[in-house]
Amino acid sequence: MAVETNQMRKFLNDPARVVKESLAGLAAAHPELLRYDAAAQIIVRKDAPKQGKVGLISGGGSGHEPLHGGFVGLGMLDAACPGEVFTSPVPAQMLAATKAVDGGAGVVHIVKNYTGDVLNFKLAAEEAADEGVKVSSVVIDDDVAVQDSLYTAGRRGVGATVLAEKIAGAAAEAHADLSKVSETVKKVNERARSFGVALSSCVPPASGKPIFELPEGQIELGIGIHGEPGRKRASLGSATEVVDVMVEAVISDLKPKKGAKVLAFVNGMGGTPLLELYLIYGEVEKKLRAAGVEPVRNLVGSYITSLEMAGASLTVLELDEELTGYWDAPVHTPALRWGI
Amino acid sequence: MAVETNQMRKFLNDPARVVKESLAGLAAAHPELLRYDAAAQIIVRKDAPKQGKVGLISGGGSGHEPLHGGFVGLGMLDAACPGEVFTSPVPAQMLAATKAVDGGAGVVHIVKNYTGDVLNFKLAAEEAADEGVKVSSVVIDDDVAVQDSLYTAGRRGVGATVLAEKIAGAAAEAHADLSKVSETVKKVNERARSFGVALSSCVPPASGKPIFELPEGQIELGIGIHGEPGRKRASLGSATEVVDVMVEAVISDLKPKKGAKVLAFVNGMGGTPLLELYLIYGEVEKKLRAAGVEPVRNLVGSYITSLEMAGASLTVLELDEELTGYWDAPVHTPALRWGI
Amino acid sequence: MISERVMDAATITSWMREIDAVMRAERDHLVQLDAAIGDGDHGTNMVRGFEAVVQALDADAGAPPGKLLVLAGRTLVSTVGGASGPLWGSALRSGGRLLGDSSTFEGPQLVEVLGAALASIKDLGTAAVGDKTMVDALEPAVETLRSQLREGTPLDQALDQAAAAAEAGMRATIPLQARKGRASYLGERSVGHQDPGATSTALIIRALQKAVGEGS
Amino acid sequence: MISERVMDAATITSWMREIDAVMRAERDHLVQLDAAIGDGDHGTNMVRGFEAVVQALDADAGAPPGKLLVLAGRTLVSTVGGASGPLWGSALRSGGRLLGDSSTFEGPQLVEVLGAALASIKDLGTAAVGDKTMVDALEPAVETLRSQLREGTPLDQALDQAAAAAEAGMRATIPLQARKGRASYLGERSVGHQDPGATSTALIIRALQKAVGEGS
Ligand SMILES: Nc1ncnc2c1ncn2[C@@H]1O[C@H](COP(=O)(O)OP(=O)(O)O)[C@@H](O)[C@H]1O
Ligand SMILES: Nc1ncnc2c1ncn2[C@@H]1O[C@H](COP(=O)(O)OP(=O)(O)O)[C@@H](O)[C@H]1O
Ligand SMILES: [Mg+2]
Ligand SMILES: [Mg+2]
Ligand SMILES: [Mg+2]
Ligand SMILES: [Mg+2]
Repeated sequence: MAVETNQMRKFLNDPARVVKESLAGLAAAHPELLRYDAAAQIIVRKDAPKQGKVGLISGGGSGHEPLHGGFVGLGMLDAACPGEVFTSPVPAQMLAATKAVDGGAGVVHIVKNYTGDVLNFKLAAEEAADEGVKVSSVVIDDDVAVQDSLYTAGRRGVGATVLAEKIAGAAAEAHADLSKVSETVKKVNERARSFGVALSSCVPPASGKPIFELPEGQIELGIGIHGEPGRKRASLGSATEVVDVMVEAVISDLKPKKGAKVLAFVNGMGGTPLLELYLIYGEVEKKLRAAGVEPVRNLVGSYITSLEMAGASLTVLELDEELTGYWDAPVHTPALRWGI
Repeated sequence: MAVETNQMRKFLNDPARVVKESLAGLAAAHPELLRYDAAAQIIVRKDAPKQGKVGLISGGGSGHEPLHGGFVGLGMLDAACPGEVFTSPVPAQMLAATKAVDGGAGVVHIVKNYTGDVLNFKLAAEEAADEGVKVSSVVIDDDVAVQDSLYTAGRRGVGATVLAEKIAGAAAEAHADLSKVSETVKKVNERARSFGVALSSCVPPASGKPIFELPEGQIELGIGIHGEPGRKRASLGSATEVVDVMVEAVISDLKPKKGAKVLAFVNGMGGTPLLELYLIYGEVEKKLRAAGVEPVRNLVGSYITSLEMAGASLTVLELDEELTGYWDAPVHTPALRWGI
Repeated sequence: MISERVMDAATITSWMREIDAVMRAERDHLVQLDAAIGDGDHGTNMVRGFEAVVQALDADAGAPPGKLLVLAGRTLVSTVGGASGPLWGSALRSGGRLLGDSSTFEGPQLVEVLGAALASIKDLGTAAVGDKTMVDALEPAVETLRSQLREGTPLDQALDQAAAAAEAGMRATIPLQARKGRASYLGERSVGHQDPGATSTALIIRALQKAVGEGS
Repeated sequence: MISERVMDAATITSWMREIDAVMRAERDHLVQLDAAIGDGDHGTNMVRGFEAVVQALDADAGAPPGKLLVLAGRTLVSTVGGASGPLWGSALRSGGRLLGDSSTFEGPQLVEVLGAALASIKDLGTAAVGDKTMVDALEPAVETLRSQLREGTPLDQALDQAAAAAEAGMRATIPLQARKGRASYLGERSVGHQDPGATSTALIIRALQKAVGEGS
């Protein structure tokens, strides 16, 4: 094989091109669903813009796959703006995506609450407005690990982003108007909370080095989705103990009403196999019932990741009839598909 | 957290119970599709046995999730027999599964070609016959990395297993008879070839140690799905070079006819993120076209894994109208779903 | 005369107990050997199997030796999985069937029992000596025991030599390239490693010598 | 008198070139700082941005300094992403707008340019001194330059002191707990680390001093 060898445990050609090459592969695999606009570096739903339908776009750094590109398609996103790995995309991408999906009914921007994402989407929304496109931006901030206070940039947007994209996507597909679709994103964000833990760091292709060193037998509690360390480090206990921490953190903050029906989303960070994710789900399900809520819907798998980080996050969404109906509505994207 | 800490980067309670706890979680997450018979340690389709329908079961060591339990459901498997991690299940499990899914039309056993799986399924088939159940066993051996000769146990069963379970599952759902369903499994096996590579080893929960040490910058070529080293080790080149090796190995052995329509399955071994799998698919797609075949269907993701091993495999299936029709038929399982 | 040492159910029970003890002791070593050319589970597989065998026999005390062997074999088949489970499981089953209901047996029958075990392993696994499997340890053990007893060597000495032959066969697997089982997938890379199944087989024969020795 | 040093488009171009050079040189250091309390991309972000700025300016030679600054800002916004892109991008854009079409400018206007840059960063990012951000380096630099020039210090000496003030502000971020940006997610764990954005900001001011010095 090559003389000049790749020192990462990764399949890459040029670290500077990994995002572009991956997007090209995504489009090659799903031509029936989406296209890749390489010039603008955006993934666009094949049949966009749909006249009269509210456009739904999101975006953020890459390295969280399938988020966001893998959620472009029927009943979910109309376009995704992927930045470099763990780096917010730029306003030009968001503006191009906004124009590509505007069917005259306006466009909703789903923005994860990171300073970079927020600032870049803000500049993009201003430019879009200058160009006469109605844009409504909603910030997702569901991570209970971060106190929302004057002393932080506010809570991070994590797992609830996936749920908001699915649910608001269903609303948009049902021809809800601009304010209804953005209200739906807000509603999901208000009724969802998340908490994540890591058992390893991950290696961004650009640096080729782990973002931090986590010795075996240790766990990072309260991580985000950028391979960053968490709020604190502890010694790793049993899965039951870890799930106790996750459920307690989420439920004590969400404060669902007794007997509430919830959606439980057990998400893998990329390097934790399904064998363990289902083991975790089994524990989560028991503990949620013990906490007096009823998991009537669930999602188990690696949907919002930090490259190959070993870890998991729990998101709990308090459902109502409307949200349940939108969740169950047909979706057809590379990463989520049902009802069609 | 716990005083006595877990030295693996894994979410576990007791390594001896990881499989059972994971299966319980799978069943808790998908009660509409399947049930877990803890006594027999098998996963059974919820509505089994279906009178008049051929039963389709498979099984093997655990650690390959979603295979096989994640493929139990409508249009795919009727039951799965999960052994301990990387250890074949025992005949008692296979016998229980066979009886649980026999709707009077007989049962097909899909057996990956590993000595342990083959011998245990053989004993189970004998016992089932003694009990009057018609059983037809088909062995999958699609791995081109192993020469099939007097000097080996024959080719391993890898990626083609997933395709055979989907395609034969559709045939069984369409009420094909016992010989037709087992012929369909054979047909997939004959028309499919696979080749896998690894960029890391993996850590079985029982031993807590990596099966082998692979330094960064090295690649194992011709691996199976049990975290074992491959046929040879080389220095890791670019993704393009690795894909060249995979496509060449598969195509030169499959020898598809010019212009053949194929299904290209890019599978992750568990620890390789989707970002890279799609990058690989982009390369595979170009090279297959260059090799004169047309990828008209594809599957990209981690479907037959080695715990958290970093690596990927390529499976190419030469399609015809019948196989394409069965592939496109509705499927509803935890890991594969479309058309419903 | 020692060579007329009479064996019974207790011999089988203590043989299985000896195996259980030595498999626990050698578990990690067997795992390492299997990790090198297999999938790293042979030690756990054997421990899981023989733990279950010992439990099963305790539950079924008082049965004749043949029945105990059949029970041990069935237990291995239903608890081990992997390649070694059906192979050793069928081996003990056919060995046991051969003893029927007789409550005691002597050296010559022991040879037949081990011969039947070897035959069923070769029949099921289609391996021959030189393929780098458990057969490389078991076949020389059986032949040595048979010839030694024919020459009138006392049973425990004959068993000692059979165990030594198994250990020699085990070591002889090191330079071989595997032709059966997972190790065969490695091609030349299997050369230079001792076969885990041959290793556990040598332990099983040594355990037999101990069990028979104790009883006399 | 040196303090009447007149600057022009060439000053802006060489400033951007100096920044490009120093960001490449400090890239890994900035990555390490960001890896400790952020996400490890600040070095790559700044390099990607200022490489693009230098290319853009080469393409647009001959434009007045204000236009070049606006172009540099737009280029940062459209290439960097992350938090630093919009922040430094808007900063240079508003600094540039302030110069309008005039082909030259002097010390007092330079102060206004940097003041406008600081103002737009604070406006967009809502950070104040002490929040452990680039503001901790930029604000003291601007104030020092303003006061020094008011006291009649020659421009290049004043810039030298401004850069020193930025470096002091950069070091002063070490003991702080971050209140803005990713580092704030770490809570107390952000204490003891130097802020990457404050570090690149100090490099940017030092580069300005170099660029102005060269020209004189
Ligand atoms: N066809 C065969 N015939 C005889 N023995 C075999 C055969 N295949 C494998 N073995 C033995 O089985 C051993 C491996 O057993 P084990 O690790 O428990 O099962 P698995 O290979 O399924 O993980 C090998 O070391 C070898 O001695
Ligand atoms: N709200 C803010 N106001 C001013 N500067 C900020 C703010 N948030 C972050 N920064 C600066 O940005 C730097 C990080 O930039 P960079 O790593 O390029 O972006 P990102 O954090 O999106 O990865 C921080 O070190 C800090 O100095
Ligand atoms: Mg970033
Ligand atoms: Mg095994
Ligand atoms: Mg083994
Ligand atoms: Mg950063």
